[in-house]
Amino acid sequence: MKYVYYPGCSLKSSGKPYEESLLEVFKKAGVEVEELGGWNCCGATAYMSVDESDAMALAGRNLALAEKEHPEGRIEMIAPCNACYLVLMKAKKQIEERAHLGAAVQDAFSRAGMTYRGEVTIRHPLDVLVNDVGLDRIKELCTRPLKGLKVACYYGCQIVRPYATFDDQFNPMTMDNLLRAAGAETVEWTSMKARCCGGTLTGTIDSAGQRLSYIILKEARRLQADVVATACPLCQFNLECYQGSMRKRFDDDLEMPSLFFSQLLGHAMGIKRRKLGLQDMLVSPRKALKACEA
Amino acid sequence: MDTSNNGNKPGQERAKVGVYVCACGLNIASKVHIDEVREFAGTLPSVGVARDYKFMCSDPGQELIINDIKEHGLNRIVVASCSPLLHEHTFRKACEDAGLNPYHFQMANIREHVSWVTEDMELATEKAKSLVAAAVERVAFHYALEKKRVDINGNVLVVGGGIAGITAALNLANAGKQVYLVERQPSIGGHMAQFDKTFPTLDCAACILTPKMSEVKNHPNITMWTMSEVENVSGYVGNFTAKVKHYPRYIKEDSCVGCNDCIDACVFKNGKWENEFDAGLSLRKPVYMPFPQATPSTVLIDPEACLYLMKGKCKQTCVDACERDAIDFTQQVTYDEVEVGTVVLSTGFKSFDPKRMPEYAYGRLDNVHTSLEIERLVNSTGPSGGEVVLKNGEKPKSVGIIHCVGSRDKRHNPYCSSVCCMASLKLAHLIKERTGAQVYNFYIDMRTPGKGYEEFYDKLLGEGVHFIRGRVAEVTDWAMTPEEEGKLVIRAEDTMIGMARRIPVDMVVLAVALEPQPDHEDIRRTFNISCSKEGWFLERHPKLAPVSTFSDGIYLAGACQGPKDIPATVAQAGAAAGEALALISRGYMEIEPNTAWIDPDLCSGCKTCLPQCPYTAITRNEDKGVAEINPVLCKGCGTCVGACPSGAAQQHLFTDDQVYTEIEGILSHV
Amino acid sequence: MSETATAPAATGAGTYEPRIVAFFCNWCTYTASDLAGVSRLTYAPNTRIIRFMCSGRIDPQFILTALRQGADGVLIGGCHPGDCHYSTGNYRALRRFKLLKKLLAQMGLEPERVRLEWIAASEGDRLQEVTNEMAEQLRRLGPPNLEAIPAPGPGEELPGEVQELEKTEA
Amino acid sequence: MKSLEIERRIKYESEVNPDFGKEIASMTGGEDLYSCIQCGTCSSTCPVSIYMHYTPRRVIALTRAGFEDEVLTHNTIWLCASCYACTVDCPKEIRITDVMYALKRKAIERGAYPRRFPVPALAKEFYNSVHRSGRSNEIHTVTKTFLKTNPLKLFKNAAMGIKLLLRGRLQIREEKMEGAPAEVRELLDAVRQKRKGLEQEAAKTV
Amino acid sequence: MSKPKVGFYWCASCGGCEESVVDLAEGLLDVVAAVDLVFFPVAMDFKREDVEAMADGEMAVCFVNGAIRSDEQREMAELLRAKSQLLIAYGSCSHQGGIPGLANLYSHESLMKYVYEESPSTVNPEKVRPAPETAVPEGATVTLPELDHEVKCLDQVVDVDYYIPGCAPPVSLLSNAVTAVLEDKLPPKGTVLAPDVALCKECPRIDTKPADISLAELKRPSLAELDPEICLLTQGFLCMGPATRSGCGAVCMAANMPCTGCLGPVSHAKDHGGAFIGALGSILSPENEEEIDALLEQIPDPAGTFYRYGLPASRLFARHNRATT
Repeated sequence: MKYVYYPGCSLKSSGKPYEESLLEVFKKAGVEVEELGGWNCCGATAYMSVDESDAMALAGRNLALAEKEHPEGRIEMIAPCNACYLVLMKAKKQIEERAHLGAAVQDAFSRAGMTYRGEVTIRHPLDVLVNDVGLDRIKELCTRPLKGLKVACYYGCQIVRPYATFDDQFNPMTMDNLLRAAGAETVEWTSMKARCCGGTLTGTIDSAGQRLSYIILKEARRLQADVVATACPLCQFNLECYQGSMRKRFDDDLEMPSLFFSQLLGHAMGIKRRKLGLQDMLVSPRKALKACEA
Repeated sequence: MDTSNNGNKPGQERAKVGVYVCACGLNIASKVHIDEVREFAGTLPSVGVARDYKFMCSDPGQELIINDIKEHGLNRIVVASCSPLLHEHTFRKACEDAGLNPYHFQMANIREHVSWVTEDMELATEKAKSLVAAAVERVAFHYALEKKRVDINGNVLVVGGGIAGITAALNLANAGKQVYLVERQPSIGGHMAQFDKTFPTLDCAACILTPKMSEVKNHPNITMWTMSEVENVSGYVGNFTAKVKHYPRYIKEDSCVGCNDCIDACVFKNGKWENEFDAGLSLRKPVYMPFPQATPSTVLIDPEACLYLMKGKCKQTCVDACERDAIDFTQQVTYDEVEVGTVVLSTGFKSFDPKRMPEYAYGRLDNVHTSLEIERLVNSTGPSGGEVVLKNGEKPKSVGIIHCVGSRDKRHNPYCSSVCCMASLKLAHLIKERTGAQVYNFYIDMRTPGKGYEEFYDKLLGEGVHFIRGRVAEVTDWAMTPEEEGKLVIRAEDTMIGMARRIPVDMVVLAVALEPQPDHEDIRRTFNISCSKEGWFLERHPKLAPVSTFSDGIYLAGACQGPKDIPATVAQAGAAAGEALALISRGYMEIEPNTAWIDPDLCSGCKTCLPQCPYTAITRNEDKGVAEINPVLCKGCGTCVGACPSGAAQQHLFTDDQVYTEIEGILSHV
Repeated sequence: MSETATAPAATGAGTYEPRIVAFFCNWCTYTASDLAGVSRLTYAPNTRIIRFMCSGRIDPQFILTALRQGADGVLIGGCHPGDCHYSTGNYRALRRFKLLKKLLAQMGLEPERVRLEWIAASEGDRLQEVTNEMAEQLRRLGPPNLEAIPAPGPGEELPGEVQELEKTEA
Repeated sequence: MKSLEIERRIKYESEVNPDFGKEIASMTGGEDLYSCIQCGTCSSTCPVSIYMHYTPRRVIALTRAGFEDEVLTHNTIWLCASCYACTVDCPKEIRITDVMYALKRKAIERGAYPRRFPVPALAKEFYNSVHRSGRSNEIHTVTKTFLKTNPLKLFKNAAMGIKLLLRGRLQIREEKMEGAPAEVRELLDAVRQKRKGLEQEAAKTV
Repeated sequence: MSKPKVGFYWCASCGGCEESVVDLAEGLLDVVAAVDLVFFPVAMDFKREDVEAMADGEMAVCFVNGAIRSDEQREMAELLRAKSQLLIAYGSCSHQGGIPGLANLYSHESLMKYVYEESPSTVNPEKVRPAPETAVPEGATVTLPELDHEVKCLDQVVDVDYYIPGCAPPVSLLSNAVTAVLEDKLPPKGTVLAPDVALCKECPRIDTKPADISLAELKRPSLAELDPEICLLTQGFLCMGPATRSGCGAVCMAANMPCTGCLGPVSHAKDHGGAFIGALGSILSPENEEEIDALLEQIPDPAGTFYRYGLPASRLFARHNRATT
């Protein structure tokens, strides 16, 4: 299995542990990835509020780059960040559906020495691990199962909305199945799984944004989860980094490790902590993971 | 060259055509320049008279035609108005009244096909002209035809034994007709039998339905078949043959008196299988009585549950228990074939499965029920003896009723199911009455168009039932406040106030949509009728023929044609029975004489046409070496005509000449 | 203005408007077009509908004749497979149609010009869609250049002047 | 204690923009604007509607009614976190999130958004950052946004920032794409011009 | 009284039609005895001048075979039309365009290119092509008739009174026609002088054709075994019999070959190919599109199959007078 890897901006900074752990897991699982050369920002949600078509072209450039590197046949591109995942997919859709935009992109790109063939399929790591690698293989690879670890799987919005490409829109299960295969127990919290974490509001309008993250963490605690697992750098950032300010804001002693699902998976596969960026977390998962090793 | 050695057309008497352009009030006139079309028609060589009139279908309109035929000796008539499916017969009749053979008439559809579907008035007028030209050219090649009649067998087949089928069957039987009533379930009664009360009068459903059920059972003119389905239907209006399939009940219907001894004696001491009639809220044994008032009042054995029928091994305590040895494990599927002249379809509806909307947590969280389940709960003969209780046996202190579940929703059913508002109000009343709980109705729009319906709504407002105008986004168990802990939380915007709200309740009722029967496609094909996109059976005309179908002699009653409440269903059932009776008492039906025939001088006996006919109407006369068509068997599809390479096969009303001139007319004038 | 506008704006007289002769069966497609009317679904005014009892009555010679007499396109409408009021007429129509299309293709007639669609009695919107689409396609194609068919032989490129010559000749 | 000052609540027709609804309906996502039945599902499923001046449902009503100022100058559109819950829950399949985007663009285009309000500011900073370096850069974008809107927040989040820096989860140096960001800018300009051209042509032909 | 004057002429044809005249055998002698042959270039030495010398309508009847595809042929057709009371299109080519008519599938240029440059048997390195005018050393200029861009049937260039179909026309049709002329028992003008009923009528195999004929496969004579008894269409061979005029006595079937349609359609069919497609399409068995397409693979050349003798005369594909009908 060979894939083009589109990290997106966050995985190079706040989401570093995501990239580190994910690449390690991929290595174990035999998922060959090669980072897209010369990639640029996907445009994310912010860009679209300024100029939509620009945003689409911006994202589209990455797809064209991939096609330039692989002039033959279909291309599978892995985008681990939910926002990138959605924006790239949206761009693909709009370039193919909106006549004028499509024509403009074709025209401008070809003059820049690129062509847009629409041969790229955008994939999320969860999708790849569950559907391409397969749960049985994952099970085999998990030599250090997460026995007794109670995980609250948090998917975030944009991998299941608005397009339900590889998972159920109202009750996504891929991460649950993945971590169950890794030996963990997952909590039943359908209405939280894809409930908004606040996105960038946690920073801009923190009272509103952080409340949303807090609701999720609180529910996780109520269901006695040891750790929250995420699949998106922004979600993870919100659910972890703002816990300090949440404690003040809501006067609550809340302390809930929030990891990337790939870190837990990597741990179960017996990969060293350091390689998984576990030491770089603000809320240490040490205790939780210790418990399950015992 | 076309004229030189091809098609030499038969000599026609000089056609003198009268053309009548209908304004249809403004329906046509607002989009088509009527006068322009009339003037254009006047310029066509064969046209003797060209007029326009406000409403051609009105008496004065028809008089115009009749007088012109007499005064101007017109021998062909063209009316440009609405669809021939609507008024062709009207104008043919007018021709007849004027002593002209009705088939010397042709219609141009400039309403449904022009004025109603075209934006640009000039282009609409152009289109209307070319259609008129086509009709004028074509009608010249029309010739006199004999009307075709078929006799109507007086027996009627009624499919579906709900309140619709019951009503239709009784009306027909009381009029002295032999009725075959076919019901799939072990008992007739349908959904209505499951209800406790009916809105808005709150009279007991059983009290008004049960007598009708037994009347059906005992009526000398009704043959009632339960656990039966119509497997296929052949023939045509007046002369259908239906093959009815009977599933084994493993009980001799005539012997069983419904004493239920066998049930008590069954080796299973307690019920183990979901009771369909109680919407799965109660459990039954392999041998069971569907419900106390079941008609026929006969038990049955579920072959998927009965030890003996599955494994062939069982003590058969039921057999010993039955004094009338009515139990018969050897029963097999059997068939009956019946001859009927007309059919009433009353196959009803199926309710929406809310599992398709996971946001409402049905099947995931306890105490979330469908409206049908609640109907059983509030029903004194139901699983809880009429008590509305939670899973833990306690009475709910608060209940939320969610309207439009699966209705008015493009992702499921775009239409309004029309009965849910009133049904929800009824349940709200009954729940409040039985439990005193706070009841919240979450609705999008309150729809109470019916006699006494709005008054019923007023009554509930008075009873202190809460009404929140807002569609519910989610039913969840995550709590924001201590009060919400352990409750079902309903999230909705109170759109009247303009704020989001979270209402914690003990029980949620989902007012589920009405949907077509899952096998509506098979039924549709069996009876050769059409369906709407959603799957409701299609009436011949939404206003003028609401119970007829496009297949003569097949009528619709009740919810199989679209969501309906009981009053509307009963009314429609009566109408369907009436239509059938009207046809039967006339004794015959006139059908289009559009049969095909073969010119023996042109036929080479090549046999191409023989396999074309689905009705085996075509045979080959071996002595003459030519094909011949039996006009009685021919249904007039013209497929053999389309296949004949010699032009020897022709179809009345659709001869080659008529079609070619219609094509020419469409293209060569405008 | 929306980029994905499909319904061709009904342009006034003067501009080229293709003429489409439609052969519809009485039970499904003709009824669908009545439904479209009753539901006021406006569509391109280019189609002229001729009613048959069944698509099985439609003789390929009708289609050739319509084209010969100046139709820019022919649309055949029947019941969905399995739904024919006369059980199998629509299958006959389909096979004749396919056979004819193969011939027309060899003759170099654009495939868009002759089209068969299954449209059920309830599918008024489908009818609107199809007629709009076809009208738009034919508008783009322009009038059929019957002089150009039969098509040049397989795989050959005709020099422009020869084509000109062809036109003036015929 | 809320202030009890009174203000006129009536809207005169002369004050509404009758074309506003059509304008928005013609933008991507706006197609089904007019099929809204005001059921409120969007507002109840929306995780931030509780903070909004107008719930999403009301924004749609206001938009259709041509209440342009209300829609563009209030916080609703800027609070939308693009979680798409409304879009997938809407029984009429209205792409509400995209409608919000359309309204945001209109607001920026008209300069109608509240100046010191952080969300649009962030959007712009993000936009600039990407334009400058071809990639977004968290620390720069955030810092600039706060400086423009509410410098205090810088200190509030300083502690967290430092922790992240120490863990290498924040970069002081602006992350740049490999290759010249200028190329990207030119590419976007080219696309934009071509698109505008095509749109104008199309507009002419109808 | 003097014997009626009769002429025979050939345009674009193979000469088979003349053969068919000779096939009258001793019957020919009676004809010759009964008539006065005044123009018959194939058999006797007549020149164009002889015809030009005739008075208009001097010939009682003239039989013209062959299609019209050159200016020379058009001129002769017009000339003969003028000089004869009855002009009879004789044989498939003048009746419907015939085999030469298939040239209409190609452009003039591509035909020339193929014939004079590309055909395997051509050796023509200088790519010489027939020139309309050639200056010869003697100083004079020799002219050649120019090939039209289109092949036409006779009635597409001149008014025709009757048609005798066939490639070549069956002897019986000719002798019947001659008798009819001599005895003045002719049907209305424009009639095709052959039975107006399709070939199956006189085909000896018709009884072997099942009443429920339905073809699951199509075969080609060159690639498959032909049963000498069974109806050929039933066997899956494309026999045009059902759509083609009788009058030939089903000679091809007797030779175990399917009918290729040389007598053209019956008078109630508007288009030979269209009529046959209607019939053939109706008796194929597959119901889903893929299977149908697969089956039709067996018809690589529909035009050549359904219009082998009639392309110029066909309803849609006649190039002649396309605009009008």
